[in-house]
Amino acid sequence: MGALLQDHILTAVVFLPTAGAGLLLFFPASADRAAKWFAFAVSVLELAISLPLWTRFDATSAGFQFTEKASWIPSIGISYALGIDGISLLLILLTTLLTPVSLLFSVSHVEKSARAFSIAFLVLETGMIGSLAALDLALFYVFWEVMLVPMYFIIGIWGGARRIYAAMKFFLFTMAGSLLMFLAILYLAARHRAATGAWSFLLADLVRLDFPASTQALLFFAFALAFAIKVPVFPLHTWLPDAHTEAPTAGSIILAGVLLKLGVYGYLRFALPLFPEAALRYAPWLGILGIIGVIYGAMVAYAQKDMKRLVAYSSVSHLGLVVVGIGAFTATSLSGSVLQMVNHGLSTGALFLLVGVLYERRHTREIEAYGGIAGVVPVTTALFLVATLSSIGLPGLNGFVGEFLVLVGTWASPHRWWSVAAATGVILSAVYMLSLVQRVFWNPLVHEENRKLPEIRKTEFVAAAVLVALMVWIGVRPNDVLSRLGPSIEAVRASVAQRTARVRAPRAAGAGFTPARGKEALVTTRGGRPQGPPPRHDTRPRARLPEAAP
Amino acid sequence: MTFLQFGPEDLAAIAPEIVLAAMGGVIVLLEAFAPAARRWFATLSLAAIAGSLYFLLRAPAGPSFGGRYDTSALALTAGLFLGATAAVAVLVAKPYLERTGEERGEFYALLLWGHLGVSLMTRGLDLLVVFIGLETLSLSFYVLASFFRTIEASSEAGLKYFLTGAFGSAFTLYGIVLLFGKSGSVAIASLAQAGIARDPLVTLALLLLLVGFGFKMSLAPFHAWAPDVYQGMPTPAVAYLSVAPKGASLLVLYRVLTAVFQDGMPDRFRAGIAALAILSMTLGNVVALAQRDVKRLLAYSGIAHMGYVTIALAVFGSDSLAAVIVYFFAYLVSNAGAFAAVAALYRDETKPHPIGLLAGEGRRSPFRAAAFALCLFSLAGIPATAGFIGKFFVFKAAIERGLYALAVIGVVNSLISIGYYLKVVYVMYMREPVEPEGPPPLAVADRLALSLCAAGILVLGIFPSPLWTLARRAAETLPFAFP
Amino acid sequence: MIGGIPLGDALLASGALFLVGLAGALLRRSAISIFLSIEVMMNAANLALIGYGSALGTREGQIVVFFVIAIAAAEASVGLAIFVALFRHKETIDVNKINLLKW
Amino acid sequence: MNPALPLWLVPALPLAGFLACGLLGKKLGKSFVTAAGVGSVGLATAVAYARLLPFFSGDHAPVVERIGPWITAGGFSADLAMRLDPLSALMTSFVTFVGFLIHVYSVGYMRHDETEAGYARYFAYLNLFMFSMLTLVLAQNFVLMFVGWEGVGLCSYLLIGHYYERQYAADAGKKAFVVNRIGDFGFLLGMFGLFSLFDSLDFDRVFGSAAADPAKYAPFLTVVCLCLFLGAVGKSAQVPLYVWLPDAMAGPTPVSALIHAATMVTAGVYMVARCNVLFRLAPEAMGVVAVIGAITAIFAGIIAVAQNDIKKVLAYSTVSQLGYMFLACGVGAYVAGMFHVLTHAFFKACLFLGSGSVIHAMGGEQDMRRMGGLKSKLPVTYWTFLIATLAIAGIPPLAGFFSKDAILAGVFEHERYVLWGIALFTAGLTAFYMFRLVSLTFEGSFRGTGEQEHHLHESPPSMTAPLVVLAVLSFTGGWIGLPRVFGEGADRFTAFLSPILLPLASAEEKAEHALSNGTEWLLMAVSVAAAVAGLLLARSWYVRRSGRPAEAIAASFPAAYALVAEKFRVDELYDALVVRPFDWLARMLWKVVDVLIIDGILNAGAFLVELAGDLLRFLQTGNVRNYALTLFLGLVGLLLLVIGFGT
Repeated sequence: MGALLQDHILTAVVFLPTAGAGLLLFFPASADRAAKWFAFAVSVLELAISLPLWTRFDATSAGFQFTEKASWIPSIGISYALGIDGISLLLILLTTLLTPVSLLFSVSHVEKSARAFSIAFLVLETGMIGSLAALDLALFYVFWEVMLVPMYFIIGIWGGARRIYAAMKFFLFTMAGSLLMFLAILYLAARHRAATGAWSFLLADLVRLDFPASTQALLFFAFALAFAIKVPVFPLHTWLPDAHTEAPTAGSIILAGVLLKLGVYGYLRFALPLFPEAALRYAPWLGILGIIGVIYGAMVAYAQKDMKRLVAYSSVSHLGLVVVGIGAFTATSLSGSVLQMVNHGLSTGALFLLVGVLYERRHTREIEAYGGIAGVVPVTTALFLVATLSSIGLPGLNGFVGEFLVLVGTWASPHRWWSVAAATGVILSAVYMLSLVQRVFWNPLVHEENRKLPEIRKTEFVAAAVLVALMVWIGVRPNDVLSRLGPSIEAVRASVAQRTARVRAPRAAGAGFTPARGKEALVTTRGGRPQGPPPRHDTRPRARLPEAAP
Repeated sequence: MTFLQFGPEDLAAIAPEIVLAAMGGVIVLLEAFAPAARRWFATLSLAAIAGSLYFLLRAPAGPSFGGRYDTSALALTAGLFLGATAAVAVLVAKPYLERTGEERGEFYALLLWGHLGVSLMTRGLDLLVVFIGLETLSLSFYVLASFFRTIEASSEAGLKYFLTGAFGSAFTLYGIVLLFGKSGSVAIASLAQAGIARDPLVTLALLLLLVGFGFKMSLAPFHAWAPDVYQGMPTPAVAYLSVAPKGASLLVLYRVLTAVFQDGMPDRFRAGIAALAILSMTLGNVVALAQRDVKRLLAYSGIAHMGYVTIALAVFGSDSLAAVIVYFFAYLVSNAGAFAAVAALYRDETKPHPIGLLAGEGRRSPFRAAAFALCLFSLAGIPATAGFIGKFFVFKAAIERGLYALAVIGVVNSLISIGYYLKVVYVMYMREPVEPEGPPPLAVADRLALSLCAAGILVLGIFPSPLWTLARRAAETLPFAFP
Repeated sequence: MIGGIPLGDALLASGALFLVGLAGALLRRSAISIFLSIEVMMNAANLALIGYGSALGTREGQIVVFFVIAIAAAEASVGLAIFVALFRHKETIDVNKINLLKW
Repeated sequence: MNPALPLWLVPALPLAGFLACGLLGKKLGKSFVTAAGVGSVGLATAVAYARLLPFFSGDHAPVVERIGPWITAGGFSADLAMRLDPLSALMTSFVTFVGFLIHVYSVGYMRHDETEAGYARYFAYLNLFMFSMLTLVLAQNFVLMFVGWEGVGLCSYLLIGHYYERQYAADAGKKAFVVNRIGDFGFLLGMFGLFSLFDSLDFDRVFGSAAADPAKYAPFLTVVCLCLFLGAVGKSAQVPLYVWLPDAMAGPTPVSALIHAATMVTAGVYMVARCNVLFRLAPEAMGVVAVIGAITAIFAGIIAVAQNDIKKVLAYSTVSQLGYMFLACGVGAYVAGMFHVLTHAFFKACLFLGSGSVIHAMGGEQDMRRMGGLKSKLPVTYWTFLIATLAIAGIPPLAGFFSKDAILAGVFEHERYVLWGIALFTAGLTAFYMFRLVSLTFEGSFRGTGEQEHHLHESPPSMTAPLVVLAVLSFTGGWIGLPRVFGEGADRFTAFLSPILLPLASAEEKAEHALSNGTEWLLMAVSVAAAVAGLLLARSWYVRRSGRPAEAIAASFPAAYALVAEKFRVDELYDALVVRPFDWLARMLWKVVDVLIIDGILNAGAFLVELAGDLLRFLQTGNVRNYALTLFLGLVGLLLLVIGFGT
């Protein structure tokens, strides 16, 4: 058994929740409380068995680890291939962490058919982890879509007033994106067959394919659309505020904490390596959309009157920054983006959780219904404050590290002005988050009913405190995380670099850059649009290229 | 002149159908002389279906009746498909008829005979046999459609099905005749003649067949009968009619077209089929959005699905035939399951089946609702369900053949379809019950049927490999001169 | 050749017959006449079968015809039964008046 | 150096205090909070001086203590490392000391009128501030400095909003943070620029390589320095970002003394001085610094004249004095600037604490028009306040005189005569409004209500003691930096601090041309004259003629007076130019772009599909003849398609 777990730890991590859900089916529908606690126990066990991934992860290797491979539909080369690198490791752990947190919160707040809720949640966890661990595109797609169904139910059954609309919107948006990706995957496999005579959906095989620019562009768009909707990138973001706002607290935590990240993850894991030239040709658009997201999301968030909606739009802003980092595509900005995904998961997760705490007591999300409650619920206030500070990137907390790395990394890319534009988010985030804090916790206490607002419960407190602790930890010791990230990031860049080498090489040489500059140039000259860095950029002294790929 | 030769191996080959015919007769006689035996009819029918499958498995390899009757892996696979459908229909029928107080032997008998007809269609290598099968099926189901004599809607369904059906058969027949005229024989194999494909009359004949069998598939624009008939017909019969004959018809088309188009399907013809596919997908899905009656909704969903699977006919090739087979198995578990759920969820058969009536079933009758939802998700093609696998192989075939436009239209359509599938789910799970009196108590047979379908959906959805291998083996029995 | 009638003429006649039946089926309003028109279409097919059969010198044609006639008879019986059943409800078999199931 | 007492202990101790007060304070009560809050800072001070004294006496060689790597990603890396050099030593010395005094003072000030929770919160934040400030000054690289930089901003935000249930306090706190964030935006960009230039944000590497090869970097440094300076402008409340500081007075008075007078607001000056190498390579940037400083100095000075809230006057005076410091840095007189930072810390802290003691005595009253004649009631407060006032006014031989004189001399020395004139005028102005304040508050007769008068009392020793100490320092603090005219080596301060002015490899910097003694004497005389003039004018107007001349002037130029009294309506301006447009745009983006356009398009698409369905379903007429017809038409269409295809 132990040995088995050793070899198939990923399989165990992926399917343990579903197994738990299966057991839940045998619970009597009346045993709600038991079901909730059981689900929580399962998710904690899940967290426990996922920790070895962190401890046994070899931070020095760039390759995929804990890999497993078995053929699934051999005749057409679909295989059950799992494996993780630093990027997926972080997001998987984020998932296994946020799930128990959400379930712990729900223990005291989900009444209506809690058994079904728990089942949906555990299945959802399998879907998320599966798509983070899958190395076969067909397998990935299956997990990717499987996530939708439980989330649809979670929003639609346990959600707020406009939950039906929100659930439908969520489902259709995501589906709309992924269907074209589905065709693109089939096309890739077909091309692989045409090229090698053998079917395969393995990422490792498909990355070897080469396409003419136009084809590559189409395929890239098919993938990018799916991921952009999930992220979400402006202007495809409008499903998010509705879904996040109407979902039950636990659902919002997972939505913001994990589901959004899958968009970025998919882009990093699949779109980039598969279509490097197209990806880098259109990277500028990505960056610009990201910047729009940062500013637009922040401003719209500022205009909100509903706490959850505000936090939801703040996600648009934060993910925008992540996208900028991806678009800039320097090692630093990429590390920053991935770290920022984790940070956003923690901070926004905590924010949604605490908003949920208030909501469960007053049953309104209207900001106006609160105000001046800091004295009534000091602990909640303190936790909310920390989460806010983390979310606006206060140094010493996790948010800052990610934000800073993204920006400094972007600055090192040829798209220097992105970094300037995106840095305005530093100001804007303070504007909307602090005004939220002020309007909810500070200011005169006008609504008498708030005087008797009950303080946060133990379960809720534990759930939130865990997140806060992690915020501090990552803020103080970011290298624990970054060290596991580095090689994987470099691997992504390296794969892109060597696959686009022939496009770049002549230009880099011809332009007579220093080797370092050449590598920098990689970021833009790819895709045939030679866009040398600005002149002062060239004369810029560079002892060594910070982003040099090994 | 080898038409009437008849030997023991021929008897063994036809034994499966004989069993069905005989059991139908037995049931009718029992109905007439020993009505007390009624409660055994369902069991007897299942036995007959099992028996015919048994004989089908035992059937000697190699052509029988001088190569006019198929015993190949293809026939076997088709037999499995049909048998499973019939079994589900019978399981659903028992409690259904008990509830409606119409448990009469004719129903089972006609079901078995219809089943017999369909299997003749799938096994006939001779257009006459196919036509006879087609008519046997039609005649039985004309009657089944108007089974509820007391309900006007039922009789009307019967009339409509009868008139349109007869109309369609006329086209089919004329097509057969023309082919006979060109090939000199009604044996499908005899169509495999050089140059025959370019004969305009043959093209006309093929189009006539396309119309006739497209009608049976309820493929737009030959679909108009389906919604009305499904609505008026007893639900268990629909569960069969909406699945089995469609598969059989497409199989027949495949047989004929493979024989005629020795060196690939000409583009003009492919264009025609593609047009049917697009029309069927789009019309079916768009109109389904506007339906208020579950059975009509499923009828339009069926029309749309025939559109998807017709893509595979347009692709035309061994792999795409395999894809068709996989698709139909998936469609069997999903669609028959859906109708089984409908049968189990509605109490009053004299009224229509508005979706709104399902409100709150998610909590009131969790098992049925869950099974129904699963079927719907499968029909919508959500991964890890059989429906996804079906779509997967069809679209894969299309992409391989380079029919990208068809594939894109297909996925856009499946996006639209989610609209109405989710509408049903939402009514069941996210609305409070409207009428105090819930659905009828859940019968064992219903539970069994639903569990089988649900299990089928998940198993096929997660472990499709064996089915695909089987389908490949079956498909290879058709003489494709090209990949 | 059917007793001196060339195949072409036979086919022509059959085609004409088919179209006549088709027209009837599309234009008549009484279920019975529609069904009769359909029978005409089938008989057109029979005519063509005979023609082809004799032209090709095979008996298959005629054999098929027998089956078709039998099937047509069966259809007629079923059809008439259905008409009666419906007539009990509506006192008419004018298909324009039979549209309970629609949309 | 003393390995037993690592530098990181200095910020770590207040951090511990913060955790203790924050987590346990509410439970364990006020005495625990007092012990933990004040004790931790006291310890920190002790540790700091244990390190500082040997350093002062030693050779002032910079000490860098690396704790370990902090952020390492891609090509970027930043360490956790502390730096002890003359500059940070200077800052640490008075931050810890003044900070400690103010903690002591706070005990007396906050103890009574605060709940357990509020008291604990207050000290927790105050300790957190000490931690951040010490991190800021001791940091060895820009990133770590930024940690402190934003940390102090946070604490200022929290402490301004200490009375969070008062709308204006909450507003002021938010305003402070947001405006500071605008500055931090610049700071960040500056850091990015530096990193792309030097591939490091470590002070030694950045300044070292800059000094080593100025020609190479000079072209890019102007922009970088301006970005950094934007950060300083925000943090040190310079024009145009000074608006938050006056509002910050909403916080408890000790906070104003510590954060908004003595320490945090000087962080900007410290940062500029820290980066002097870079600034010296960017003359344009330095020009900007000088001009902004001068403008701020006089602008805030003028506003201060017309304020009646005792703390507001001090606030604007702080802004003005900070402008002075930047002026000094701008003209290259970094040492003078830092000198003024030091002395200003003493007397401005003293002034604020004094005003706190007054407000305490007046039961929260802050309007000087309701005070007067407190001299007799609050003797200690009065005398300490007076000393501090003389110091800020620049009356020799008090601290302020020397630092201010050093600045004026520096400006004159670099031939920036206009700026010098402005500075001189500001000096006089300072003396004037400060003595206006003293006169209105302490001289004359009491103008408050009866029961206010009844409550008047001198503050407890825990409050007066710090006052006395600070008064002494305001008196003597300047003697460490006597001008050269008092003999060679008299200016020990310059000698101590000069190592921070790294020599630049390129000779482009012109050598220190010293002023002749005569000129220097003259300058002193002039500045003293200006100060005395302002002083006398104020006394004659407000003591002898109890403010009538002022009223007369106000009456004769109502518009001008109103403008000044209303602080030139800058807040209103910003509100109209920035805040309201921002609100409008935000709402617009939400309601129009998000809801109307994007969702509108999507919903319209969905609606059209549904509509199509609703229309098409009527094709299903229910009449079987139409079904047959469609079947036939389908056949025809198929025929046409198949036959027509290709042809």
